[in-house]
Amino acid sequence: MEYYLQLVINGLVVGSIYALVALGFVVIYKATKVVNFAQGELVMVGAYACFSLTVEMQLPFLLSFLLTLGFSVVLGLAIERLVLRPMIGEPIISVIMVTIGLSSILKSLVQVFWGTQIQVYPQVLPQEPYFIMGVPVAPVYIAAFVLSALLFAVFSAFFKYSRLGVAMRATALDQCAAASMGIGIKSIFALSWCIAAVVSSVGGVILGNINGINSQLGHLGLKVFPAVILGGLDSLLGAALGGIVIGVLENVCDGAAKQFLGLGGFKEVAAFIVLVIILMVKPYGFFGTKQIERV
Amino acid sequence: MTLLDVQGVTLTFRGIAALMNVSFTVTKGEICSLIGPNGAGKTSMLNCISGRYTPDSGSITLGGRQLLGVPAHARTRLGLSRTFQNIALFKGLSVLDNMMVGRHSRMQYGILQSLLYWGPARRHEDAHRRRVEEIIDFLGLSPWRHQHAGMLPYGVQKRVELGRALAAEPELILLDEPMAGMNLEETEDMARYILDINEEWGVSVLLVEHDMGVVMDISHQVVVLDFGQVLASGTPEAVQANKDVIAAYLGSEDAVFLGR
Amino acid sequence: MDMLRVENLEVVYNEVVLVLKGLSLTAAAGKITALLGANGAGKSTTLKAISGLLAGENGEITEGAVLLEDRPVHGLPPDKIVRSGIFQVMEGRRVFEDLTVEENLRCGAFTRPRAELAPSLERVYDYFPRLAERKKQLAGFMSGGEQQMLAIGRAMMARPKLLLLDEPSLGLAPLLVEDIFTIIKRLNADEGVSILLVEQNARAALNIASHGYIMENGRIVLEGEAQALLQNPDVQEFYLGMSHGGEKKRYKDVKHYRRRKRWLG
Amino acid sequence: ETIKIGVLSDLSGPTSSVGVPYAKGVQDCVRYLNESKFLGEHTLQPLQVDYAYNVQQALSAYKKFKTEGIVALQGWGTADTEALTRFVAQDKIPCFSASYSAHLTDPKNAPYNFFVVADYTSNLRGILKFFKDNWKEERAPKLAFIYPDHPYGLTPLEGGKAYAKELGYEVVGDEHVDLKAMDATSQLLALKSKAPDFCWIGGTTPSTSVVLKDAQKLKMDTIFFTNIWGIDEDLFKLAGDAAEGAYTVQGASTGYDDTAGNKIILELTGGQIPMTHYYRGFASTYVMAEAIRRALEKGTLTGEAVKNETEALRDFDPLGLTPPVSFFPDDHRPTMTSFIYKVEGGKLVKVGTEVLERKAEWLGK
Amino acid sequence: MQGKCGLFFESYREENALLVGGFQKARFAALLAVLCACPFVLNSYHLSILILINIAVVGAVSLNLLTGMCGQISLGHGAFIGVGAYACGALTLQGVPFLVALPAAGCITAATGMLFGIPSLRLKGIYLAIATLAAQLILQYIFLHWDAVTGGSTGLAVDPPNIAGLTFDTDEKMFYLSLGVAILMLVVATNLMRSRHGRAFVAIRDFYLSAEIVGVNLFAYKLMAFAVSSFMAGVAGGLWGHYLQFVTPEPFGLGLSISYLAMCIIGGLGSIQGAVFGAVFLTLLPEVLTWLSDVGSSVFPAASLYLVAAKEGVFGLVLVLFLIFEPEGLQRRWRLFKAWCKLFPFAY
Ligand SMILES: Nc1ncnc2c1ncn2[C@@H]1O[C@H](COP(=O)(O)OP(=O)(O)OP(=O)(O)O)[C@@H](O)[C@H]1O
Ligand SMILES: Nc1ncnc2c1ncn2[C@@H]1O[C@H](COP(=O)(O)OP(=O)(O)OP(=O)(O)O)[C@@H](O)[C@H]1O
Ligand SMILES: [Mg+2]
Ligand SMILES: [Mg+2]
Repeated sequence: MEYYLQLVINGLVVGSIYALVALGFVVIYKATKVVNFAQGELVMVGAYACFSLTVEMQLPFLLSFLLTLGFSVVLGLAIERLVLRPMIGEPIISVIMVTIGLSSILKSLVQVFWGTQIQVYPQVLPQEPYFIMGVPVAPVYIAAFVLSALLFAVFSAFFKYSRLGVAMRATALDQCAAASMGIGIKSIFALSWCIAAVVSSVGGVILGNINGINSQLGHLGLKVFPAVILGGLDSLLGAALGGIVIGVLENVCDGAAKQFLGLGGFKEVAAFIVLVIILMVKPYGFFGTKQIERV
Repeated sequence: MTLLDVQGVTLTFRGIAALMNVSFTVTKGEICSLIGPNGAGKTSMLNCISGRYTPDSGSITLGGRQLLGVPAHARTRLGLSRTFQNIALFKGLSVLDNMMVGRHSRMQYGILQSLLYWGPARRHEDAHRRRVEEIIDFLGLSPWRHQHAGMLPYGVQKRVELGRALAAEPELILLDEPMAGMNLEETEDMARYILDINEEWGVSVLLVEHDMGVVMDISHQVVVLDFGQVLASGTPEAVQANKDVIAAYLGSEDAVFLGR
Repeated sequence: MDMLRVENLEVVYNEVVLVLKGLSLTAAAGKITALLGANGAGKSTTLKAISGLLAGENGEITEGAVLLEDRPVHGLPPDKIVRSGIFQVMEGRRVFEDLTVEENLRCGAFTRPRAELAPSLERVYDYFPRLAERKKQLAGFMSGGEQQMLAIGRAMMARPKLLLLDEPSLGLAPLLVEDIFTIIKRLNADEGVSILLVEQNARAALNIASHGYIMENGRIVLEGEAQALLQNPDVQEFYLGMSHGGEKKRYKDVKHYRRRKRWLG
Repeated sequence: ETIKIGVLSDLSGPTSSVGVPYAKGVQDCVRYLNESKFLGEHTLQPLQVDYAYNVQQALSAYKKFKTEGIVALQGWGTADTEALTRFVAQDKIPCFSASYSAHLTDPKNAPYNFFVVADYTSNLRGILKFFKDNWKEERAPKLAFIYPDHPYGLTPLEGGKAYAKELGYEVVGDEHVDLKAMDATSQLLALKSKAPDFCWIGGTTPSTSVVLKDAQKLKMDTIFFTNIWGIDEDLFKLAGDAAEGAYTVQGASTGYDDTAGNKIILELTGGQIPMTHYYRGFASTYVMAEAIRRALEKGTLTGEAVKNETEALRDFDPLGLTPPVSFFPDDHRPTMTSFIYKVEGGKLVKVGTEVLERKAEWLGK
Repeated sequence: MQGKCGLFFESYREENALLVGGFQKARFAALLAVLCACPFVLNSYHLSILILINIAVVGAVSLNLLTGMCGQISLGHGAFIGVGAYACGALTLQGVPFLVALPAAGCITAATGMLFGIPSLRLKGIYLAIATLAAQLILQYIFLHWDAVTGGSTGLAVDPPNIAGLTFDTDEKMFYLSLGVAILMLVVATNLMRSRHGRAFVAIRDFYLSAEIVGVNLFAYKLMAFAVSSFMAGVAGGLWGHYLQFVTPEPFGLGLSISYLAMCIIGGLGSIQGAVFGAVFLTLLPEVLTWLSDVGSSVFPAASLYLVAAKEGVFGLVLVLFLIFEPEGLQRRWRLFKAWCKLFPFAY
């Protein structure tokens, strides 16, 4: 039992990273209805940008972190303007594919600029772990947990109460009608990509602190899907909880599959199996808005 | 003779009743209109009949056969077809193919024959194509036969939808606001088609429509729904004079005239 | 004075389909102007051209001008046009289904200063008490009539000088049609908003309008005082459904082959 | 006269972080051989294709090489090597690759496949033997395995476990850590309770780093050891002092060893010590070149001749870069020798050489 | 009745024929003749690319049936192809003749596809896409762990196809075999599209609510789409496995699924011809890129690593550019080109 408890704690910790990345994903989806398959690559580019600034240019970490956020804003703007804007109103599969194409481009840009070698971050956070119920938890993970909780709170308030946030949701529901309200759709789209890029690069910097970075980091994006689908694509709360739940599920299923079925390596698959089962029961995830389908 | 018999149908959405104990009948060969304020549950009623929604209680029979429990797609074969309030055509198919899909349940050949396109598949396709061409001629859709349905003018799309419903050769056709958004001329055409379908083809019609001019002119029977309940029913003249109906729906007696 | 002047407008969809073919019209300040026409004549297109919403549908103004109080507004992005005082209520209501009623209304006030929000909301709730009752409800679950009220209420939040209404009576029950037209009239009378009204329901529209246009095939084919149009025999036959004697025509008597309109687009 | 050889590399795909230095080793070796007139008046012309670890691209690259008339192929990973096994056999083109799966050493399965260092399983056996030989305590040493759920991590497992039992190890645990894992705490927690003395990590450097760091956090006193791809210079950067004391078994020598080959290499790279993987790329090419040289001497340069010459190599020493290699027509195990390294002071230090018996029953297993 | 380009039809049947008019028939015959002549003029590198194209055509057409026609996005197609490869390989290893094993592999894949198609009962759009992504990962897991059948991490070594004593062990022979299969699958797919099942697929894609009302059993037809599509994917996989003579888990990853989706998009969603174009284009693209980066590296040796790294980016860029500038894919370009040819001397 204690073993499972430890698995759960560990899952919580890893899940908070998923949650962080998932938040960026949901922000884009909520505002633009774009399913972003390049989320992992956004994380990667953010991580590399910060790496360049701290390691290659030797800037102090805080400064380079802020510059990274600035860089992400530019990146988000560029992606929106060049790639996503022309896709407004295209069917979902086209949007999926365009973000897949985007992920290839970003990956290859990273390889061109930074090569394929593993790169190592300077350690900004202390290494000495805290012990929670006997499970050592590195400070990075605690940072990730706190950050995702913070970002979750900020965005929830933003979408619920701010005029811009409501306008973003309106835009996602009906672009044309939103335009007729005087909402500048283009700036809304750009804004959402900026936010997502910024959140992702925060995730990237945290990841870099965990185990270095390489050009395959974008794979993390795959983890985000079970998380966001579980929570419901357009729900921030869903993303935050979904990420954490997936983190826990992976660990627990892996442990259980090993213990009872003798199956190894179940971690990767476990999340997805659970996901399919949950989707069959709740097709829009736990907190996703059910589409109003009236004929 | 009763064709459609709706008895005590109740439908709720998360506790809110959209239909409450609704009963009415449609006699074979007649045009029956279902009217009522917005949100009264007219479309929901059609959805119950066509199988989109399942009522919480009640019974719906068509020609004596119980419909509830029959899945939506199988009801076509029992002689039911319908059009939608908002156009619901297959945008990627041509007008012709839209109608061929309309005959889907009348064609019976298996997937293997489909893949090889031999024997029965070929024969069926030819035979049904002939039938569909007749409907295209009837609705005057020939010029658009090979065009994608999504590109057509609104009025034509509404006609294609009618054609698709007709292609199934139903006994009872459900029409949900076929005249909405049409100008007078097109409304007149549509009314003419409905009358022809009813008189010449012998198809019974259950019509939902807000254009009182049409409703009062062409229907044999009118059923008024309000807040999910039957408020009144009877001949157009009787309904038109009913005080409750005027208060809840028509507003003034010249609504019929104002309807357009 | 003219609130809006549209001069020789040409609009092309998808770079090929010419929909408006040199359309001109004016809307007087503080008045209701009605624009009638057959399906696909280009009424909605005209409104979208004025409010700048064509771009979203791959349409483009290729010629002509749109002047609001003599200042050209064509070619501006939609948000600029809204800020300059034109607001369109689109065909089919287009409320934001997953937003609550109040959130919908707040979207309408997107271009207005924050301080105005509370009084504007109050004013809308005053016009539409039913909306006040349902502030917190999701718009998607409201009935057609309520959604139409919401759409008009949303427009009021933006305090436009010129309101473009596209088929506000579409799909509404007769009683509600009456309500909506009464409200439109009141809006015009009390608030002094100029209104350009597109309608299929010609009788109702001409009854509240002071001036009317009839368009076919992307051009204006007939215009005049609303009362004069109501008396025009062609309008009576083709838009009001009256036979020559001024009697209402019966649908049952419609022939398979009828006299076609003689206005040629 | 130029002799064409095909070079399949992963320069941009998922294994590129090690694929790039390996490919560099291959290319530098060719350069060295040509400059030093190793083949007399003949020169080697490498045709290199980056196949990004995609089988289909490896296949068409191979077909292209074939039409250009290569006599031998320098392959790379598991995916391409296995996909091409049948083709190279049919076309009689010997393939030297860096996929050290034992089943490729059995000529019955893969008559034209070669590599120049001990296979994964032999290496694992070697280091197990090494630890056992140095085991001082009375009780049986406890052993655990950590590996990714990936062909590369799974292949040596069966043979290794069997041999461990034979040596008298007590196998106490089995855990999976993904190649892309960020965290291995849960797996290590499970292992910690079993207190293994030794733990094999069957992943690549990033996952080794994760395991070592988490083990340090958990204050485990297990000795971790990895196979060829598990520890390289990247690990010192990634894991820092958590890497100290870990062992690895390498087939080839590393840049810290004093060998004839290393001097040449340092000259080629201008004094910079390349990654360990570079050395195997270099050695693999060197052995292949030797076979080509011998075939040329006999006057027939065909793929088949190169293969036969490779099978005729006996205790051939590729400049000390790997243990001497011998191939036989019925046994493609190049050597039974493994070099054991330990991480000390941020460097790989050679602590032993383990030579196993060339047992027939181990062939291909 | 009059069709396009001045053809007159005397019966509905003629209008529905596969090849309309003498010109089209002649053109098709010419194309076939050219293809059949290929092994006599091309070297084995070029032939192997053609074989890969043939296999890709089968795979792409099958995915286009499911995703393009029926609107069910699948991110698991790569794994379905893998199921075919393993099934066919395992069957022939058991001594089942290739000619039986290939369709049998198709059927096994069809069953697998239907199993993983079950979520489509309730899921749509992106939710379904993610569910099929789950299928992809689960199947990959099975490939690696069901040692008894798949050979686990070692994989399966299979023999070249053998039909009635004839062994297809050279690129030339394999080319004819794959071409034959590809043409057969194209004909079958085209047939499907002009029959009631194909129309029902499109109806489901365009408006599933009204498709149901019109009498299409949504669930049955979605499953049928999964089955037909997976069957063809299985055939493609069987061919691929037997061509490579070695089946391992690696090739059947998410990357393969994505590249098949890309084929459908680039060629033109929902069009059989488009799938063919997409398969040709995306199989050739890496070859062309490799060639270009070779040429580039020989001109600027210093840039060679960058050129190599840029290859994947070019794939992404091509995808993005197509989606932005030609969302209907190559198939539309081809139509425009044909129209232009017809008018050629008088264009504009
Ligand atoms: N899927 C649904 N979920 C929740 N409520 C629904 C749903 N469908 C209909 N309703 C509710 O049921 C009631 C009846 O709606 P219905 O669409 O049947 O009205 P109607 O009579 O067709 O109105 P209209 O004339 O405006 O079309 C409404 O209050 C509506 O909000
Ligand atoms: N996005 C578009 N792309 C191409 N053609 C369009 C587009 N929108 C409208 N059209 C065409 O432009 C013409 C005019 O359309 P419009 O919507 O302006 O007509 P309308 O007068 O408002 O008709 P309705 O009474 O049906 O609302 C129609 O023929 C229509 O098919
Ligand atoms: Mg309705
Ligand atoms: Mg309109």
